Amino acid sequence: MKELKEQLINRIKAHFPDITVENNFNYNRFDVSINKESIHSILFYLKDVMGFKHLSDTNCVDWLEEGEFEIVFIVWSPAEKIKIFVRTRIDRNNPVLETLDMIWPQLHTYEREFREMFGIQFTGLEAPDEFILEDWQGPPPYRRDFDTAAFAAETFFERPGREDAEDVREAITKLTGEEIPEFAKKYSR
Amino acid sequence: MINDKNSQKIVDIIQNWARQHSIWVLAYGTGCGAIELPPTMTSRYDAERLGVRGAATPRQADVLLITGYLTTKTLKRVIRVYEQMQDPKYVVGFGSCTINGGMYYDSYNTIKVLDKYLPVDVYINGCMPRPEAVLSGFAKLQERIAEGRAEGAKKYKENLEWYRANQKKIIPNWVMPDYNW
Amino acid sequence: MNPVLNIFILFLGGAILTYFAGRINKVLQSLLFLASVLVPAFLFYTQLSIGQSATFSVDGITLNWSLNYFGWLFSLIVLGLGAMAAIYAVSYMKGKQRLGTFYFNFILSIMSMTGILLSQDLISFFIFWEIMTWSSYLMTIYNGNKVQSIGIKYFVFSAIGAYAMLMAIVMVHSITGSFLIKDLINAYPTMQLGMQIWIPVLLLTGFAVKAAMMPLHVWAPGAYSNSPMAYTSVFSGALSKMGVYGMTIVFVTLINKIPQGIWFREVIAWMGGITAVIGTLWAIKQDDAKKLLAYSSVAQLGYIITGIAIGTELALLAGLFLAVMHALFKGTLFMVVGAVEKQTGTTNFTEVSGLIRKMPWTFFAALLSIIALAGIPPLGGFVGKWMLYESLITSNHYLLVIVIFFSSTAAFLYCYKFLFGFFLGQEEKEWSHVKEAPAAMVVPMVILSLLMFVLGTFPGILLSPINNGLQALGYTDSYKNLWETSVILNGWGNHVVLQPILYYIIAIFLFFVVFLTLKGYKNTRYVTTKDISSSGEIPKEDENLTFSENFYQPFFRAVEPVMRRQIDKFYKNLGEGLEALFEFMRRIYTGNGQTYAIYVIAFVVIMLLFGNYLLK
Amino acid sequence: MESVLYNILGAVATFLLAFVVGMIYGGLNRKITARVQNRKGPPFYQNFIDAMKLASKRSAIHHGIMQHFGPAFIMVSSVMSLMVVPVLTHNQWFPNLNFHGDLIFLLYIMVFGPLGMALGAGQTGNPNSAIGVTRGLSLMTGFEIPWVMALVALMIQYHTTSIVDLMNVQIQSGTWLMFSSPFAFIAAVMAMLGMFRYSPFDIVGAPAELASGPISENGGKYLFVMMSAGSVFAFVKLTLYVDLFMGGADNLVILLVKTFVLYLIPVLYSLTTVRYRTEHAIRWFWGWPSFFGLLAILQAVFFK
Amino acid sequence: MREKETTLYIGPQHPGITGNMMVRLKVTGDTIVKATTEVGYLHRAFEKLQEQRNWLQCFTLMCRFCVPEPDPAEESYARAVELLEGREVPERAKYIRVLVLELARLGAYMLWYGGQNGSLGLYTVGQWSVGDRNYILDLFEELTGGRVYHMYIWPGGVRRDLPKGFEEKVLRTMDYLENRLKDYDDLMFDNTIFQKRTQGIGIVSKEKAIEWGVVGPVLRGCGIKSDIRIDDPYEVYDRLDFEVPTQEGGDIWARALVRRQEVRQSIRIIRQVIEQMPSGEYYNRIPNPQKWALPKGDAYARTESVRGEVGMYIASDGGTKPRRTHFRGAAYVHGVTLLEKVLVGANISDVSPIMNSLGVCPPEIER
Repeated sequence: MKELKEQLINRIKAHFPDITVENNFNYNRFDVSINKESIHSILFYLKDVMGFKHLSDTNCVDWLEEGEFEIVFIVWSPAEKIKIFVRTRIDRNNPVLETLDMIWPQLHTYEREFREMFGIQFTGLEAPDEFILEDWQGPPPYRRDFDTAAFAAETFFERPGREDAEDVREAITKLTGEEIPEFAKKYSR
Repeated sequence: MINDKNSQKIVDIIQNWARQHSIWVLAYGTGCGAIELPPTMTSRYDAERLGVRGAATPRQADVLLITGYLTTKTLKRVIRVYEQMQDPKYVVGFGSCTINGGMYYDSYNTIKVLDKYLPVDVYINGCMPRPEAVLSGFAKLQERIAEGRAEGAKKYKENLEWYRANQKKIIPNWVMPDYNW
Repeated sequence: MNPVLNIFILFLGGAILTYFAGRINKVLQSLLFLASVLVPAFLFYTQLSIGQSATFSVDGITLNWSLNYFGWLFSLIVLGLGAMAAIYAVSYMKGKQRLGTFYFNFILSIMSMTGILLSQDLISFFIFWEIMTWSSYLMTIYNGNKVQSIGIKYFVFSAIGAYAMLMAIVMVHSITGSFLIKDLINAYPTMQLGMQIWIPVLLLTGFAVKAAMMPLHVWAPGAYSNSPMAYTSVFSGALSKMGVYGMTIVFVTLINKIPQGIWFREVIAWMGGITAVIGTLWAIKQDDAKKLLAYSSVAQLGYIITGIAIGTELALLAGLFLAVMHALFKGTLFMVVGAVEKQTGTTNFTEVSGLIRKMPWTFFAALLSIIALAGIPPLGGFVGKWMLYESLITSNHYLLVIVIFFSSTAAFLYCYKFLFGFFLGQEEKEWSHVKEAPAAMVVPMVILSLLMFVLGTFPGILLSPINNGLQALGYTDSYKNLWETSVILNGWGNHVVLQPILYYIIAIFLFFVVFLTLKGYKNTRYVTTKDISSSGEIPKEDENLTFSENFYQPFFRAVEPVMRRQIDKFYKNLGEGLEALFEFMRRIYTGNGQTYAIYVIAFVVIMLLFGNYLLK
Repeated sequence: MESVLYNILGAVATFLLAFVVGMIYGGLNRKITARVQNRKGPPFYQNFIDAMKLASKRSAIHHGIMQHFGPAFIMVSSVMSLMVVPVLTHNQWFPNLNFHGDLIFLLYIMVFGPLGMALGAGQTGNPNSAIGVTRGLSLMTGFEIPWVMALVALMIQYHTTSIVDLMNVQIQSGTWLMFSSPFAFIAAVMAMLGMFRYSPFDIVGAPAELASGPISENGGKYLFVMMSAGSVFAFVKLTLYVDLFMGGADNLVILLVKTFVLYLIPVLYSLTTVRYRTEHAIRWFWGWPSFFGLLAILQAVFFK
Repeated sequence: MREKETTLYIGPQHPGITGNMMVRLKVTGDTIVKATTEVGYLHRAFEKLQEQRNWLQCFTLMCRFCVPEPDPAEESYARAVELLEGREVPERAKYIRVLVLELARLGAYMLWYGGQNGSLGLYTVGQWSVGDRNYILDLFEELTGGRVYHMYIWPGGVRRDLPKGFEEKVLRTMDYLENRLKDYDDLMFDNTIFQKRTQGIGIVSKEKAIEWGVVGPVLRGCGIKSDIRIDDPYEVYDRLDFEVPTQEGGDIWARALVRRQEVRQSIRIIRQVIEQMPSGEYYNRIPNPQKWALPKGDAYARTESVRGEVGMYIASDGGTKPRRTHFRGAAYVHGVTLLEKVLVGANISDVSPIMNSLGVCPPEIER
């Protein structure tokens, strides 16, 4: 498998010399990092020339500290049985990328989601603004600087918990006189 | 001669008996709890023997089952559907998520306490509630109907403003026709 | 002076006066128009008695006008519907151009139809027939240039019919030496076989064109839908009945008298049945109300023709009863379409919906007419259809009854489409300004629909004049007194009292309606059509929730493999052929009067030569 | 005067009988279905409870006058056809308005209700209702053909258009028409599958496709009236078949046995089949059932 | 001006929809001109919530991704964590995982029998199969304590060892189910109306299937032999003997036939697993979850579910909580891209059968 991976990496490198390759995995995977300008051409190349027909998954990771979004395309070749992680990074403050849905139609859906959840603008993406959320007014929720717990506490009602630490079964016994069943006794405090 | 009050009482008892034994559940799987409804309706548990059966549209349904967590987007539809149902109508909260948010207590998109938005008649707890729990929930609802205590719709009508304020708080774009009876 | 002549003079004078009155005052013109339709109609029923006649002799040709019971029966259609349509027309035509032409032709049509009913000789019959054709032709092209080809289609078919008729008249004259219908009837059984066949065939061709029988119906949808609706209700309601009138006379007095007539009867009856099926299928397909009604007229005339062609007593009664009912409901329905067109500006089902709360009276009229059309008791259409089925079954037309029944079941489809398309469905904002039609339009519609209700519940009222009319044609009726209590005779000799049944329906209906209204309305609540259970979703503003396009797609998917051979191949080829013919005709018809004249003369010469050949 | 009163009382009794029997048959249908599906199922009187509950709903909405009257139309149609169909042979307690030609009358009065309901469904403005109605009307053009063929065959064979006459024929000859005119019976039973609208012909209110079709917007009292009318209508259809093909019934027990056996045909067939699409259903009716109808007519014409 | 086509909503409140989602149809007649999937009714923001929880707490959320068949998500997560950390899994745990996965697959297929037949109006088979599914859920209950949510396959192995006598119970259940399957087939596949309703409906062509990224039984229904259990084998699938059924045609019928075969293959796998089950540890213990940090990096593990490929992507920044997790459900492609395209030109009555046949599971799409 190692030779096969080397062979594939060399083929990619021949076309895209400026990529960074990470190949220290002991299973059928290697990573390719590329700048955002070449992402279209490498994906086209992988799909049409090298037979990586299947787009397994696409991800966006918010690296807040580094001020960048990392977009990962996981492509799979049914013939070689290898998956490649193609990574690219875009600026977090100006997240713009050209749409990729002409390569795989399902990327259309992914891009709509990223636009909504991370605020990444895909130029040329023709779709309604709303995909999953409706009437959302806050910041894109999947960004790491959005605090969901605080938002939820502020927006939604909360049912108050019990203030005492009394055992429920004992409380029931006290109220109704119902016996604690035998099997439940061992859980009582 | 029977006086009006007594005859009304008898009529109420008969009507409540009918309502109790004929519960048509709206076919709306709002959350993951809907997965335990097919087993509830099929051979081992067979809810139909209690008079529980599905109804396709809100106009015909008696019970709105909120099967689990409610996202804000679904809440809007649920309110719409609830208001289209015919009085008397009942809401059954299904699963922990409807009671206190369950495991999505910190999610920005799910409500935590259902009875602030809709009048809940019966809660069924558990994640997820087993078919036995669902049946016991229905049994509890039947009990309440028979006693004439399942009057969520009346409560909703009386406290409409309060419910509306709560609903509008999380649904900013309110385009629904008004509840006008 | 002779009252017969009076009526014609009043009609003609009224027409001319109305035409010119438009230059003085529009209101005066409308009043004159109304007067010149209503006054002669009034005189017709008050001054004329049965048997009253007027005779002229010009150059040895005798023109004989007289009223008999059969003509009187059809005069009910012509003058009754004509009067209603006239009242409607005044309001409908308000604000339109070339009112003079419209009114003139309208009155002329009524006059010519009255004339046809009074004519007892073939010459005056033919003259009035031509006046009728021309006036209706001018109405067809009333709406402007784009309908020229439709007008020409109508004109050509009418011309074919007219010349066929003319040739028959020439043949009759050459044999009997007289133009009187009476003489023809008397001489017919003794004619040679060729004449016995050709005279009815040629006459029937002429009548079948007006009655829009397949395959001569091609003109009808276009002409019906392109005339002004106020006229179309007369066009489809009364004018097409002139074909039925003629056909009835031909069948009863000529064909039934010879033993070979059975072949005629079978062929024409089947043609009527096929006309009904094809007309119905095409009507279901239409998205435009006018077209739908036009094809439906074709289909309904199919039933009537079948009934008349079968020729048993019950069948004739059924055919004539249906003819009167058709005049009523189709007249009303075209008026309904006119009202909708006037108020909304469109007659397309895909564009307009939910008018029921805006135009309740129009809907009421449409509902009653549609129930009558569909043949659902207790309205009139049922009695007619019931008699038709009885007569078909008892006269051993087993397959024809299936055909007719299929067409009448399929008719429910377009009936529902008509009501749904205009009045039901979503109430759109776009049509929120629509108001009920003016009273002058609503009143005739409602009167006609109530009339349908009355005739449906008390069919005896109509059956006795029909019976009288048939007697006038020579039918001997031994059950005369039974008609008064609306007892219908089944072909196997069973006596039926239908009227109480219809009472029962009305009683039960009222009981439940009143019960539900009193009991149920209290706790119910009206909601708008936007508040529907659309799967919990809230429809957006621009989304169309009315189902109106391709309304019966599954039905046509089912019909397609069954009917493709029969309809598409034959009908389409025929249609294409005819279209090509008209294209060719249009080349000939350059719009130059001389070419028309040449064409007409050539046609006459050919016909005469052909007729000459036949006479030898 | 006395006879009028007698007749009215009899009509009410007939109506009550039809209502009760129709409702119980509906409940038994649910019970049988449940048993086939390995379930206990609801009690046989479940439909009464459902009806009572629907009737006691406190509110009901309508979208206008046609929707308000839609259920009334169905009720009128059901009751009217019930009045025409003889329930028992020669029983004064169940009078009927029998007359010559009532078979044709029935064909039309049976359509009256569905068409009225279709108007009500149309007024709701719900697209599901309208689509359901178009499907229902299209389906009607399907099953009416074999049904009419069967009826025409009976009419021409026995020279009558009256139900009572046909019953008398069977009483006199001692053979049921289902044996003497087997093809007509087969065609009619096949048409009955469509009339009952159970699977595979439940295309009008197919839940997975159109929610519940024309009755999508009807709830509470309206649904109650519709349900009652439907039950009466089911009884009418079954009784008509018994009258026409199975020799009628002398007393109630025989009537119930015969109708129930007949009712089992659509019920059991429905349990094993997938729903047709509209065009498939129409085409099916124009296929074998119509062929049997044609055979029935041929039999009636040539082997009288 | 209103649109020409009628708008029809299938869902969210509709008996024919496979969960809480909506398909907006534009129809003319009963032919669909345009279909738009709308999702988001079930969006709970799992991926956001998992960033707030530590690596073990995340595991409890996993089974909630898709309710009909929750185990592939657990499996994917466990394996992704193991890949990232390099943690070994005991042999017995691997076999138990396969057993659980296949049982879950069987359960989901039983539910599919119900859904597919319910959408076509054949409720009898649905009632039978959903009733029989309870026997599988009973097994799960005994093994894991939960009927639907198992929370059983976790990083390092499985949560609990097999109870005593469990293997025999599984085998008995399999015998029972195998007998029942014959009854289902009699009613379903031998039914001419079923064939009429499914053949030639909802066609996905071979080329389009590859282009659109279709996976699982839908792809196998187009005649392409593709199964992650074979292509990218995990756990002990490479040691088991089973077949991957394929069918030509790409319509509902072909997919139904594929699934019919797969149920039998699942039973076959379960029998083999029980036979080969080794003894030993079932769990490679993880450190204190509060302090359990994973190395920086990312990993992606995928599993074959009834709907096709599901996968879990995790990215770690070296802390005790994930930087990002992402669940790739098969329905993400099937429910949006594919459904919208397949529905164009279809009949209204085929919407629900097509959705059931494509295996659209909305919680996978919006998570």
